[in-house]
Amino acid sequence: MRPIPIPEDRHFRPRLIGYDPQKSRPWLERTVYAAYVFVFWLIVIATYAGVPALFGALGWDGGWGFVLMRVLQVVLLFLLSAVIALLLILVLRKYLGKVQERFGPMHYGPAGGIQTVFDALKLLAKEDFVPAAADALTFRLAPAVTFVASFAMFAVIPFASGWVLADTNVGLIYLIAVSTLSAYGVLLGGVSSGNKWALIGALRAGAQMVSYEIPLALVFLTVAVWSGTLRLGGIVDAQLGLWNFLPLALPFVLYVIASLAELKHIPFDFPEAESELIAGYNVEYSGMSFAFFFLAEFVELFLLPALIVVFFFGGWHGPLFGIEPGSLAAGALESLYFTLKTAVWVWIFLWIRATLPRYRDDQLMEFAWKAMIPLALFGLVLAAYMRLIWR
Amino acid sequence: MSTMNLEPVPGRTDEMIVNMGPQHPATHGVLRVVLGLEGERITRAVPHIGYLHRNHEKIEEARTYPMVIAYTDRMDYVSGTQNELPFVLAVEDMLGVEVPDRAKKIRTIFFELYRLASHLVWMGTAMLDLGAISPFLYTFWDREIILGIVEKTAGARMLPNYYTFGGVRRDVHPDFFKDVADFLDHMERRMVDYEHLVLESPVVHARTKGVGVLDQERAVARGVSGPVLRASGVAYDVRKAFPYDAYPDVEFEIPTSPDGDTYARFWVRFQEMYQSIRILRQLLELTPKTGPYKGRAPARLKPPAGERYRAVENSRGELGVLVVSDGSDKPYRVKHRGAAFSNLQIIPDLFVGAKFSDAIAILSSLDPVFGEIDR
Amino acid sequence: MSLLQEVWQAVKAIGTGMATVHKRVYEEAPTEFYPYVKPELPPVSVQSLALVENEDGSERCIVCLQCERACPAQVITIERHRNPEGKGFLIDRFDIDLVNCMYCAACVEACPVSSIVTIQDFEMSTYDLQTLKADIDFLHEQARRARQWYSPKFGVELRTDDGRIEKAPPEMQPGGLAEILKPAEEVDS
Amino acid sequence: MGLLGSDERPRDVILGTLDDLINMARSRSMWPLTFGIACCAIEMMATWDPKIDADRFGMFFRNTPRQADVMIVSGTVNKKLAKRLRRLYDQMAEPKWVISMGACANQGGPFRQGYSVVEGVDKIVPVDVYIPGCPPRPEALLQALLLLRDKIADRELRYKKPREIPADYDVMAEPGKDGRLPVL
Repeated sequence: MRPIPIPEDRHFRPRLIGYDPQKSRPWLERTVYAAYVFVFWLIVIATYAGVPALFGALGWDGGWGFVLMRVLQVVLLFLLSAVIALLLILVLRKYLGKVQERFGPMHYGPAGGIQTVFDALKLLAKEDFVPAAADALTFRLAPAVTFVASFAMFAVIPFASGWVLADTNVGLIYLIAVSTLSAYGVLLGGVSSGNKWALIGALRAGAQMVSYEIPLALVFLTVAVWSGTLRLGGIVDAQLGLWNFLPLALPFVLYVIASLAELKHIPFDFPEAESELIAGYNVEYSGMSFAFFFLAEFVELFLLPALIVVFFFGGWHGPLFGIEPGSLAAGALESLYFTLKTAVWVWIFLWIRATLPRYRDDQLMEFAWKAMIPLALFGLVLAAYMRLIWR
Repeated sequence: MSTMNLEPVPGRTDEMIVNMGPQHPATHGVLRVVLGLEGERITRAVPHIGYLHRNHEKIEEARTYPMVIAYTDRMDYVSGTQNELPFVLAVEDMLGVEVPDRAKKIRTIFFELYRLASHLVWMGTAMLDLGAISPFLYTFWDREIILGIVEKTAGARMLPNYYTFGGVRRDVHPDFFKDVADFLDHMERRMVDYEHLVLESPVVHARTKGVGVLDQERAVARGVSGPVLRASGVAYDVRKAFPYDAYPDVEFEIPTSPDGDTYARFWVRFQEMYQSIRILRQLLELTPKTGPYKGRAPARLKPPAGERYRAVENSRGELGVLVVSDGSDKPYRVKHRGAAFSNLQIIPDLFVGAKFSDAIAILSSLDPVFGEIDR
Repeated sequence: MSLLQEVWQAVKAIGTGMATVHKRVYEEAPTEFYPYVKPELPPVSVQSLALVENEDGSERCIVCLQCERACPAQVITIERHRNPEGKGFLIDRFDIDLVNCMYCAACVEACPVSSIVTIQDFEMSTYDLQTLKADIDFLHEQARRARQWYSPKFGVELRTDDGRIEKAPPEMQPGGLAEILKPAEEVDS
Repeated sequence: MGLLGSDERPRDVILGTLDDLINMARSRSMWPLTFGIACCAIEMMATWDPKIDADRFGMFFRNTPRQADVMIVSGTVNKKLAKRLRRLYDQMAEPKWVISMGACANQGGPFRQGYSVVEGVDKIVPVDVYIPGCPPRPEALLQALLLLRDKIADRELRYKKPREIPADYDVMAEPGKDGRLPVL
């Protein structure tokens, strides 16, 4: 009786590459997130403290030197938005994985930490396609418009006391103007694609914009009335004793709902409505153009929670442990507080995204016109009276 | 106007003809619906089928009787063994095969397990169509448990080719009854979560209540069956009307709803899942642990010439089969009556006048499966 | 009042839904880590087909053509000739077209000597379809590599480490419950 | 052959490394197209469920062909569907890959004798990886996706002209009068 030889494997087997993949390691994941946040923090410090200090030391803080400084700061902020997008996409996928009893990206890089970098590189190298039916110039321009509109909001966001690019006294009005622009990018992209689904998505975006922008502006007005200033730094400073979300509870709730709509975020993601319009306004976009829409979406997912923190949760305020306000250390600490408060709100938005289905588009409009606008007006009047009585 | 192709109406500029499918995330396969859209409102709708036509009935005429069972599996591919049963019952009737009691009960357990699996897939995909991501993943994990139980006994996950003339192909795995009991405990816990995520969600209420109302008369006239019919208030269920296998031995109710809207169809499917759990609990008590699993079928399967129609209530409604025999070992004709096919006929009725988003919700509440529709 | 109640109900329902979703963060994920950990499939699982030889290396198949006749997808091709020394037949060709096979295990049901069996090797993806046109050597190789297989006649069989073939314990067999429960019944009576 | 290896053309150190990086990124970020056809589509969805979770490898579905990298042909393709399938493939942006899932897509499977079924999707689009099975397990699909990953990462000739694509229009129903595919 001869022993039966076990033959060589004739099948193809995938390579087992990956970084000790057989269990989830929460500490490693947290380290990855912390590393991203640390890079984010460093860039913020470099932008708002490092670059001005450098230029001040060189004596270049006037004329063209000032312009150069601002350019450098904007470049750093662009880097910052890339870090934000890479981190938030990773966190979104990991968090969705967690609540769905699975893992999300975990094999490429430590705990899947560089998955989104691979995604970005791939999109960079993918064919960027302009359909024959599209209006080429507008089609190319639309992602840039969307991205620039959300990126321009960085100008007035105060990361710490005095850490803001343009500490203008019309910050709120600037925000209203700029945040509306991102819907224009969506409109342009959808209409110029030459695709019916994209057209429907663009029309939905337009209809959605005219309904939620009004309560949003009314809430801005309420905050301005309550704080007595249009400057974002002033709004934060006015909250030293009491964070605004308590006295302005009603505008706060309305603001959260309206920012969900502005983000095109579930339950109001009608322009993109994956299961209805295939991909909505970006149905014809591929490669880098699509990546810019993606980038804009996730930069907004950072900026709108950041505005919630600025308006209602005391911005950068937090215990300073005796550090002298205005110093570099205080600024660094304050910007960290700001980042962490924003992170909580980003998490709440992601949580909503993981749970809720989508409303119908006319239901948002009905809600906005019939409930949100009257309530926002009521909140405005109430805030004005409260200010008259208490301040 | 031709019924097949939607031509733009001359002089009408406010209507846009949109082609939904065959590749569209919400069409559950390869349905194509040509829609006339006036803004968001649907003015005309023409469904096109046939993108998955693979000549089931013709191929089955060229196969012997046992071979046909393997092909019937591939029709309603979400409900697995449920498709095999009407054909098996019809041929058993023609041959006069005696089926042991235990075999009947095992068959019914599998039947109800697949009903749960199918409704879970429906729930996940319907919620995905409405925009919620998480329920899809939860339901697919529960379905994996069912498929694991099935695979342990039947040898395949989705299309097991398990029923045979006179019973089932092989006896159950020793862990089978314990696995099913464990799964039912698990499922009862999960149903509470699904109630929270689906039936009680205000967003689902807003999207589905009063949307796509199918009244009782039209439901009967269009020949729909299954949960879609019962959601319109007609208490017709083949399991009660023409009982087969072990259904006479178990107690269960037929949930009906008078509303006929999309939410009612959601609700009825939910209640059916509770009834399936109830039936399975009873069957676990009733089924003997050991015993015969297969009756004595003749070695050469040549039913006498004649014809036979048998129907079962599968996850989508009345699934029937007409077998015509000419006395040879191959069927002369096999005609399937698919529930999903009949249910799909109400698409133009319900779509016209609805919003485009509503159309997605209506389509997901019909739960079509294109293997069975196109055959 | 009723409007306020409605709003409260909606807020409560959304909160309950969000809590339901968040609860999962604390539960253990059932993920299997497939390419790093191979799933343990039940022994009756039909993932591929194989042709088992006897322990001494002789052919188990008697070339009766039952499997070829039973196959619904008609993927089995067998050619044979009469054994010149002794009775029975010898195999000239035994091909299974695993590309078109529908994995219904009808051939396994039909086999009178349990030569053709189902195995659990599902990792058959390939860059080239020709690797899936299984000839008799391929089918033998599949069987030699397999640790367990199933056929209705002999039930689940295991290959031990020293190359012998033995019947699996009743816990793995379909219908093994009868054997497991029998001693208990005897104790009762 | 020394430092340069046995390649036909000498490898550029900088561009070669960049190519490696891009191929690595492409292989690790394959987004399939949501295109379920038949039975295999259910198992395709199950590949993303908690038990298998192909998202671990950075793969998730994109609904529009423009943004997808991999087309998983999951089911029987008949002559009515063939031209739509081809059109979807043409709509995908380069680079793109195709996985043929299941017996029907590979060669028609149990339905290959039917009058309407295309015997093998490789008559319409170029296929990179084939999966046998009816339907294949989710693990088998994941294996095929990982084989495709290895294939992309290993591609020796980094830049080459678009692949020659066999377009067997005979298998599709009725091309137009000019011999080209009808536009939907």
